[in-house]
Amino acid sequence: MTLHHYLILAALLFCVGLMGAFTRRNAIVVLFSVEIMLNAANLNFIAFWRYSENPALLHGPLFTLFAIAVAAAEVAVGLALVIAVYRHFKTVDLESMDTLREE
Amino acid sequence: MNEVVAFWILSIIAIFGALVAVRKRNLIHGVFALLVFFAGLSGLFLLLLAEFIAAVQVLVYIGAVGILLLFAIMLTERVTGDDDRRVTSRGWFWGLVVTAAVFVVLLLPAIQQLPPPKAAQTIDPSVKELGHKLMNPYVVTLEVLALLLTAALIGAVTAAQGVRMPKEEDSPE
Amino acid sequence: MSLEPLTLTDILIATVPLMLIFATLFAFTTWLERKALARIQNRIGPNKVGIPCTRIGLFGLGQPAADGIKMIFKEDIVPRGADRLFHLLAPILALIPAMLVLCFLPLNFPWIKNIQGLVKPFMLDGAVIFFFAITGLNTLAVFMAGWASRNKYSLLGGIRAVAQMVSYEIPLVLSAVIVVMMVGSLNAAEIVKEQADEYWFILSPWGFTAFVIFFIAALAETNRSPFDLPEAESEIIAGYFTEYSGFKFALFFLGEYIAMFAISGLAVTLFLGGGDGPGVTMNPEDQGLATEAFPGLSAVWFLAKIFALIAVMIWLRGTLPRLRVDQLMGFAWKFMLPLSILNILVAGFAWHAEQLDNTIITVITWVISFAVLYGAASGLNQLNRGKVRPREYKYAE
Amino acid sequence: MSTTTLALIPLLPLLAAALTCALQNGRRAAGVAIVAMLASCGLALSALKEACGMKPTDDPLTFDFEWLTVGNDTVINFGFVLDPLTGVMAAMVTFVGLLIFIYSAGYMKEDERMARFFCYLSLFAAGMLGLVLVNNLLLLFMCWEIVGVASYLLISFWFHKPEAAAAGKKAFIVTRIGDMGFLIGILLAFKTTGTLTLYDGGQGLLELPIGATVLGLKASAMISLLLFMGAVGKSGQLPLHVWLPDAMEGPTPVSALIHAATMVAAGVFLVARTMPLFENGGTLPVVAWTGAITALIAAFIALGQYDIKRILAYSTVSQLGLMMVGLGVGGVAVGMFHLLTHAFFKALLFLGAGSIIHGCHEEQDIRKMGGIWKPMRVTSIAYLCGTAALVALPFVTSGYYSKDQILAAAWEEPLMRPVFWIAAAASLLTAVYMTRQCLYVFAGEYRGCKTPHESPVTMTTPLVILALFALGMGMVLEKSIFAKLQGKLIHDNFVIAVSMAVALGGIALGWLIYRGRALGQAADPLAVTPLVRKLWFDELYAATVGRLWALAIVIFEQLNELLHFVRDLAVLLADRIGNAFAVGGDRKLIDTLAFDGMCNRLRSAGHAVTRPQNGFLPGYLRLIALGAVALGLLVSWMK
Repeated sequence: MTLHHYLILAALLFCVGLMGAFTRRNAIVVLFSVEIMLNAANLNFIAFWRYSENPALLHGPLFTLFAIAVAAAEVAVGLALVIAVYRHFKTVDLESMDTLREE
Repeated sequence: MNEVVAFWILSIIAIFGALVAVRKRNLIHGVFALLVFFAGLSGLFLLLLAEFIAAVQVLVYIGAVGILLLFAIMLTERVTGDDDRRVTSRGWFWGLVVTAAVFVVLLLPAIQQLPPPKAAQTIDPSVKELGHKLMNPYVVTLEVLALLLTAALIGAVTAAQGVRMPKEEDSPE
Repeated sequence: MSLEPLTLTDILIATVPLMLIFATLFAFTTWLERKALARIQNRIGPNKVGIPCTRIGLFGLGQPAADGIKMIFKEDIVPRGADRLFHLLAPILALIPAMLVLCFLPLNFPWIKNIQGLVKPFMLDGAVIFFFAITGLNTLAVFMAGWASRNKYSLLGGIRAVAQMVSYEIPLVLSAVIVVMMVGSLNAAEIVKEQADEYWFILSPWGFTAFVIFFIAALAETNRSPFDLPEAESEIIAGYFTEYSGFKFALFFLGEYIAMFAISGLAVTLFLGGGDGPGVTMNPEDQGLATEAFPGLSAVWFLAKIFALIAVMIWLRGTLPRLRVDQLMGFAWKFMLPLSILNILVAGFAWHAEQLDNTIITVITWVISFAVLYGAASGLNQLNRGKVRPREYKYAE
Repeated sequence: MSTTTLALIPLLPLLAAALTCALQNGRRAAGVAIVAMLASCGLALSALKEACGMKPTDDPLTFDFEWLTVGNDTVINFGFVLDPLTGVMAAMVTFVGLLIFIYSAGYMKEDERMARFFCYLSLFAAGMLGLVLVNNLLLLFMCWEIVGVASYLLISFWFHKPEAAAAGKKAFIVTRIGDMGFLIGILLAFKTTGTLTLYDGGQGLLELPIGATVLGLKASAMISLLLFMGAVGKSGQLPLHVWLPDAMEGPTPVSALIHAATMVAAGVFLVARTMPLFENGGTLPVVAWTGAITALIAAFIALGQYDIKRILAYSTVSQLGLMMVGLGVGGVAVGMFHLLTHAFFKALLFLGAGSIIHGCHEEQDIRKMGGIWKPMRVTSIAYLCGTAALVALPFVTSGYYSKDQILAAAWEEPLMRPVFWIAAAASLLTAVYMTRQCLYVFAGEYRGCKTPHESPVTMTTPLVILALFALGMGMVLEKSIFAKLQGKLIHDNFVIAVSMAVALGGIALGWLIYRGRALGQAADPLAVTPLVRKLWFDELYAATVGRLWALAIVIFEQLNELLHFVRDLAVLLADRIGNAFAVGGDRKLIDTLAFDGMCNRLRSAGHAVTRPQNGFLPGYLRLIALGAVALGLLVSWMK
C-alpha cells in the first residue's frame, strides 16, 4: 500500500460526497454529503501522517481529532437549522427554500 | 498481504456505503448506508495504525451523528423515511460534470507533484503520547474546541427550539 | 505493531472459544435468572426439563436447550408493511457488537498464550474507548428494529431505547474516564495490572461512586429492569421486538445477555481488578498475560466476578419496579451526570494527593472525598426530590 | 517601567471601551471607564517620574518587539518609547482625561446612551495614549486614525441633530485630507530610510541622517512637509481649520477633551515628535508661518462669534497656531510647554462653558446669557481663572509663561520678527475677544428665559482642580519639564513688556468697547459681517471644491447627452434605411438586427447574468466548486 492509493481513495470519496451535495435536493442528504467529504479529508490527513517523514509528531491524528470535533458541532448546528427551516417552510427541499424573506 | 486485502475490502465498503448514502431514496436507509461508510473509514484508519482516531470515528460518527441524523429525519420527513418526490435537484447533470472536474483537479497533485511513493516506516503510536500532545502543545486548541462545542450545543438547542408555544396551547383539550 | 504476522488460525483460536463459552454461559444464565426470579416470587421455576425421555429433572437444567429448540423451529413472521431488509438486519446488528466487545475484555485464556499482536485486542492501546465505541452500535440496532417493523409500539420502543441509551452512555463513559485518568492508560491489561499492584478501584471512595454510577448506567444501557422501558410489556407491548419471533427474537435475546456479560466484564476490568485474585500475579509486559497457579485461574476469577454482577442484576430485576420515562431521564441528567462530573474532580484531587505518596495525606484525602461525594449525592437527591412531581397526563385520565 | 506597564497605559482604556460597549447601565459604564482612566493615569505619572529621571542627553527608553516582517529583512517593530516628551504628554492626557471623565459622568447623566458615550470616550483615550507612546510611525498612524474615528463618533454623538451629524462628517473628511499627506509621508519615509521605528538605538527614523532627495527637495524636507499636512489637518491649522468650530456640536466634555486638550494637540505633538526630521529638512519656518497666520485669522474670526463654544473653538485654533509658532521658532520645549498649559486652561474653559450651558438650560448663545456671575459663583471664578490664563495675565497665570517663551523665541530669531509681531497681534485679539465674551456672559442681567442654576458637584470639582492647575502650572512646568525637553529659557525684557502690553491692552480695549453697551440688544461693533461669516471659509470651499464637483457633474451630463444623441442618431439612421428599403425582408432584417434583436440580446444577457442568483442553493454550491476547480488548475499550472 502506498500513499497514492489512499489519496485516490480519498479523492473518490470526496467526489461521491460532492455528487450527493450537487444532485440531491433534500437538505439532510446534503448534510450527509458534507460529512462524507469531511471524512475523506480526514482520511487524507491520516494517510499523509502515516507516510510522513516523522510520524512521531502525531500531527495527522491531532488534526483529525479536531476536525472530527468540529464536524460534530457542524452536524448539530446544521440539523438544528434544518429543523428550524422545516418549521418555517414545512419542507427540507433545497429548491423550495429560495427566499430570505418572510412571505 | 493481509494489509492489501484489508485495504481493498474496506475501501470498497466505504465507497459503496457513500454511494448508497447519497443516492438512496429512502433516507433512513441512507443514514444506515452512511454509517456503513463511517465504519469502513474507521477500518481504514485502523489499517493506518491510527487506532484512537478509528475509535473516535466510531464513537462520534456512528454513535452520535448517526442517531442525530435519524432523529432529524424522524422530525422532518415522514416516519417511513421514503421520499416519493423527485429526489434529484434541477440540473443534476451539471452537478455531475462539476464533480468530475473536481475529481480531476483533486487527482492532479497526486499524480504530478507528489514524490514517488515511499513505504511507510513502522511506527507504534501510543494513545498516551496523543494525550500528552493534546495537553501540552495543543491545550489552547483543545480549550477553544470545547468552547466551540458548547456554543454549538447551545446554538443548536436555541435554533431547533424555535418560538416557544404559549402555555394554553399544550394544555389538554 | 503491524498486521503482518497474523494468520487465520490465530484469529479462529482467539475468537471461536469466546463465542462458545459465552453462548453456553448465556444458556446457563437464562436458567439461573428464571430460577432466581421464581424464588423471589415464591415459585419453583423451571424444574421439569432434564434429560430427555427420562423423568430426571436436574432442576430444569435442560430448559435453555428446550427454549432454543423451540425458538429455532418457531415460524418467523414479518409484518406486511415492514422493511424486510432492516427487519432481518436488526437482530444481527444487535448481536455482533456485543460479541465483538467481548474481545476487549482482558481474559487470560491459556490458549491465547502464543498468539501475537492484534489478536490479543485487550493489548490494544485504546481498548476501553473501543469498547464504548462499539457498544454504541447497540442503540442503532434497537432503533433499526423499532423502525423496520412498521408498528407504533415498536417505533415508540425504539425511540425510547435510543433516548435512554444515549443519555445513560454519558455517565457510563464519565465514570469509566475516572479509572482511565487514575491509571493513565486506556489499555485494559494495564488497568488490571494497576489494580493488582495498588488496590481494586472499587475500594476507594471515588472508585466506589464511579462503580455505582457505572453499574446503574450499565443496567440502563442493557435495558435491564428497572430500566427496561423500551420493552415495557405493560405499556408498549414488547417495545422494539414486538414484531419479532422465532430465531430473530432469540438473537435479540442472546445479544442482550451477551451485552450484559460484556458490560459487567468491563465493570470487572475497571473496578474489580479484572482477573486478579489469589494465586494470580499480573504482568502485562509479555502481552498482558498473567502467571497463574494453574492455567486459566485468572479467567476463572474474571468469570466469577462477572457472575457476581449478573446475580446482582437478576436480584434487582426481581426486586425493583419499572421507572417512568420522565423519572428515567431526570435521573440520568439531574443526578448521575452532575455526580459523575463532580466525581472526576474529586478523583483528580485524590490522584494528586496519592502522588505525594504519604499515607496520612492519602487517608485524609479519602475521608474528605468520601464526605464530599456522599454530601453531593444526598444533596442532589434532595434537589431532585422536589422536582419529581406526579406526572400530569395530557391526553388521558 | 517595563513594556507591559507602559503598554498598559493605552490598553486599560481600550479594555474599558471593550467592557463598556457591552454594558447598558450608564453609571456602571462611567465607573468602569473612570477606574481604568485612574489606573492608567497612575501608570503615566510613574512613567513621567521615570522619564524626568533621565538626563536630556541620553537616548529615550524603547521597548520594541517584532511586529511584522516585510520580505525577509525589513522588520516593522511594535513598540513603545519613553522620553520626557511622551512622559509629559501621557501624564497630561491621562490627567485631563480623568478630570473630563469625571465631569462627563455628571454632564451626561440624563442621556440614555451614557454607556455608549463612555465607551467612545475610553476608545478615544486609548487611541490618544497609544498615539503618544508608540515608537513606530505606522503604529502612530493607526492610533491617529483610531482617534479620528473616535472623534467622529463623539462629535456626531447626538446624531439625531442633523448639524451634529454633518459636523462629524465634516471633521472626518477634512482631517482625512491631512491624513492622506501623513500616509504618503510615512510611505516616503519608509521608502527612503527603510524603517518606521522612531528610536532604534541609532538606527531609528529620527536618528538616521537622511541624505536622499525627492523631486529635487531634500527627502527629509519632503517627509516633514507631508507629516505637517497631517498635523495641519488634525490640529485645525489654516486652511483645514474649518472642521474644528463645527465640531462644537458634540457634547461639551467632548469639546473639552478632544478639541481643546488632546486630539487637536496631536498634530502639534506629531511635529514635536518628529522634530529631527523638520530640523533636518529645514522646514520649521513653514510651520512657524502657518501657525502665525492661523493664530491671527482665527483670533479675528473669534471676535465675531456669538456661540460661546465657537468662540472657544476659534481661540483653540489660534492657540494651536501659537504652539506651531513655538515649535517653529523655539523647538520642542517651547511648543510643548504652551501645549501643556493650554491643555489645562482650555479644558477648564470648555468645561466651564459646559457648566454654564448646563446652568442656562442648554443655551449656547452669549447674547441670551449675562449675569451668570451671581447664581453660578464657582463656575464663574473658575472660568475667569481660565480666561486669565488664556489672556496670559502677567506672572500669575500659566498661559503667561508659555506664551512669553514663544514670543521670546520668536524675537530671538532675526528672521522671525514678523512672526513675532503677528503672534503679538494675535494675543492682543485674544485678550479682546475673551474680555468681550466674559462681559457678555457674566456682567449685566440675565437675558435668558429660565433662571440659571449652579451645576452639580461632579462637574464643579474638576473645574476647581483645573483652575488651580491653570493658575499654578506655569511656574511648576517652567521649572521642571521645560529643561527636560532641552529648552533654554529666554527672558527678554522687551518681549515681556510686549506680552504684558498686549494682554492688559487687549483687556482694556475690550472693556472700552463694551462698557455700558446694552449687550445682546444693541448691535455688536466687532461682529461685522466678515467675522460673523468666519471670513467665508466655508463659502470659499463650497465655491472652489464644490464648484469643481458641480463642474465635473456637468461635464459628465454632457457626455451622457452626447451618448444619447449618438444613440438617437443610430436609431434615426436605421429607421431611415428601413423606410428607404421599404421591403418586408429588409425591414425585418434591419429590425431584427438593429432594434428588437439588439434589445432582446441585451435582455437575455441581463437574464443570463441574473440566472445564477436565483436562490437555488445547489447552483450556488456548484459555482463554488467551479471556483475551487479553477483555483486548483491555477495552482497546479503555476507549479
